[in-house]
Amino acid sequence: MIFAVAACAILFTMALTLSRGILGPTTYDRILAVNSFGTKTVLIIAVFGFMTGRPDFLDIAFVYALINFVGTIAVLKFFEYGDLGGARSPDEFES
Amino acid sequence: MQLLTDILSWITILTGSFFVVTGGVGLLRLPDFFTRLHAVSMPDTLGIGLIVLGLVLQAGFTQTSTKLIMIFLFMLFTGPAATHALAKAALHGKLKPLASEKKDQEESSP
Amino acid sequence: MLSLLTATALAVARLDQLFAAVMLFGIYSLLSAALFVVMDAVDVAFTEAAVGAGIAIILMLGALALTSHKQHPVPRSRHWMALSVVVITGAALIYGTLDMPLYADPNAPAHLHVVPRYLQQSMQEIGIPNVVTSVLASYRGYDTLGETVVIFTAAVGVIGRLGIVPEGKVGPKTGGMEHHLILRITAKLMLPVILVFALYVQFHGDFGPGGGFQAGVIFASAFILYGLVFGMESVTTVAPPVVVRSLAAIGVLIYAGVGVVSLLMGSNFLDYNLLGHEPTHGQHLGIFLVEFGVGVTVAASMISLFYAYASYQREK
Amino acid sequence: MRHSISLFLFLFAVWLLLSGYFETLLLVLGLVSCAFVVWIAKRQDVVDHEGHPVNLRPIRWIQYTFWLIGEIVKSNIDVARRVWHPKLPISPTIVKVPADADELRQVIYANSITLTPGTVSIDLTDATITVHALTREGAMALEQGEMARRVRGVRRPE
Repeated sequence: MIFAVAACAILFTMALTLSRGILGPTTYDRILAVNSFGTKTVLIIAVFGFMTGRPDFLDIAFVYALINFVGTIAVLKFFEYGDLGGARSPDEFES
Repeated sequence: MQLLTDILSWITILTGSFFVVTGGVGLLRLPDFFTRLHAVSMPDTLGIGLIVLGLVLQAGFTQTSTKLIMIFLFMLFTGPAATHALAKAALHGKLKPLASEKKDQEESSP
Repeated sequence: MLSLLTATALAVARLDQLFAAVMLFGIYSLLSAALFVVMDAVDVAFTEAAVGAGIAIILMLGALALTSHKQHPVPRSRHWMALSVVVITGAALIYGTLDMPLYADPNAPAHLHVVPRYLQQSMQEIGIPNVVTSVLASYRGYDTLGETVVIFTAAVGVIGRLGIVPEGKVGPKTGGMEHHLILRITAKLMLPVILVFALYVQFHGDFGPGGGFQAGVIFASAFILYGLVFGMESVTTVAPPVVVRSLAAIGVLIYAGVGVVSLLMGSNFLDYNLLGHEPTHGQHLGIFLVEFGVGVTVAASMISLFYAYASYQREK
Repeated sequence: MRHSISLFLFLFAVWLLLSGYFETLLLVLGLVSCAFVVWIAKRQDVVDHEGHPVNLRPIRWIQYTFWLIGEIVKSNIDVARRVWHPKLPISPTIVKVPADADELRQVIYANSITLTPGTVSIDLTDATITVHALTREGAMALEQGEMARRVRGVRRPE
């Protein structure tokens, strides 16, 4: 019961975050939205795990937390330098 | 005892959910990117913290709780790092913050 | 949740700025993984989490770095062509599903024959609590071998297209982000934990969700993080591209080798019963080795894909 | 060497917490995995006082954690109030605060600032942290230096 309430609250927030991701306006806003969306996914997976009584889910939540971090860094690096390895001038990427 | 932990976890999870939702609302309402950063740090700290605390209370002292706490700690370490990196990138990407550089420190502090 | 998924898909299709589309694709991926969790397909969600949300985004960004950032406007007529193709395919798929049993229909063939066998007998035949793992690695051993080879081939293909990174020369400017103090220290703290977690997933595939595929991706993501933060030069020193490429091949060889050994010992290809003193023991050993092979291949393939994308120099 | 051993013990503890199975096979695998990871970490050159801090002061650290939790709760409530307030009473301000010379302390300080809602550290160069605060009051509270003073006590000097 309490898990359902929490899940609904998180889902609602996911919708809010998603609209920020779609609206933008800048790319940084989108990255921020994706990052915080990832956080919420971790939470909702944990809560769902409890709802269905299978705490195995926590491993997945952990993977999420991890991937979320690596992904955000990759995106940022890409955005700052223009590709994943090299350091190119960032001015090509005004959006 | 069972009732007590149930009530406690209800309270914590509900408060946590409240902060998560507030974070979402803030993400939409606040006017520019840098202020939105603040909205995100709310669910990232208290929101997750309280919900995890509530879940831990439900699970009791088991392996599940230790895993939950580990996830929480992991996010507590990586979250600010990611936020900071994002803010720094935005600052260097010539995104103008909607804020006054605080040079009038002397006149405003008395 | 499904409606959120649809909204994201629509938004992805509408955006012409590819970078933003990639970001939204990330959200899409996270959502579908959450959906898998809700539908109780834990292992699928695990894979989607690791592959879809993380690696796919990174690889797409890598591809994006090589191409242009704006979608070229397409002439109107081609819209209609594309639309008709999509509609026809969709119609064909829906027509196909009409023949399929209803969702969760207990009389469906899969539920009548295959599932009971897997669910009821896998415990005594194979002796592993996680059914998905035993299905994947034992009953469907051939399919999984095929998938592993596919990943290997994909890596080979991309490397063939982008060119092999020459030894000791990974591009003129392959800077890291060491100057970024917070990132550097956080990465230093987290890297060993990530690696241990990857190995934990690798070796606990028998008990919980997880296994070679997921572990490989997590392991690779640790190296990708290292490469991102400390620069290509450091990561290629730690894991030289040649070594990584040969590891990818070695992983496939381990998998196939297990099959050959079981063949030589007088049973079928990839039938592990004879590997140990008793069938369950043999199954255990076989699955363990096979999963290990999968993990090695996936991790090595992912890392070499990352190398290929990250060090490819765009022609000026 | 001290760092390697402590890292190994730490990783093995993580493994045990994650695994929860205490069979010989899995324990051996765990030991092998941890050793392997330590080897990789050595190669990656992440095993040093930054990557694996061994010289923290545990008691001060715990004190600091509790103090930080209190601050986080207070500022959470404050920011939540402002977000729901119909007029959105915010006054975004940027301040520069000095940090300690020690790099690890700088990171702890900057992360604590980010963790506290209402203040985000947006740049860290030359031991100076640029902070974006949601309100003028938040920025001023940070300039009082209470947090900086507490961070200083957390870690023994090299």
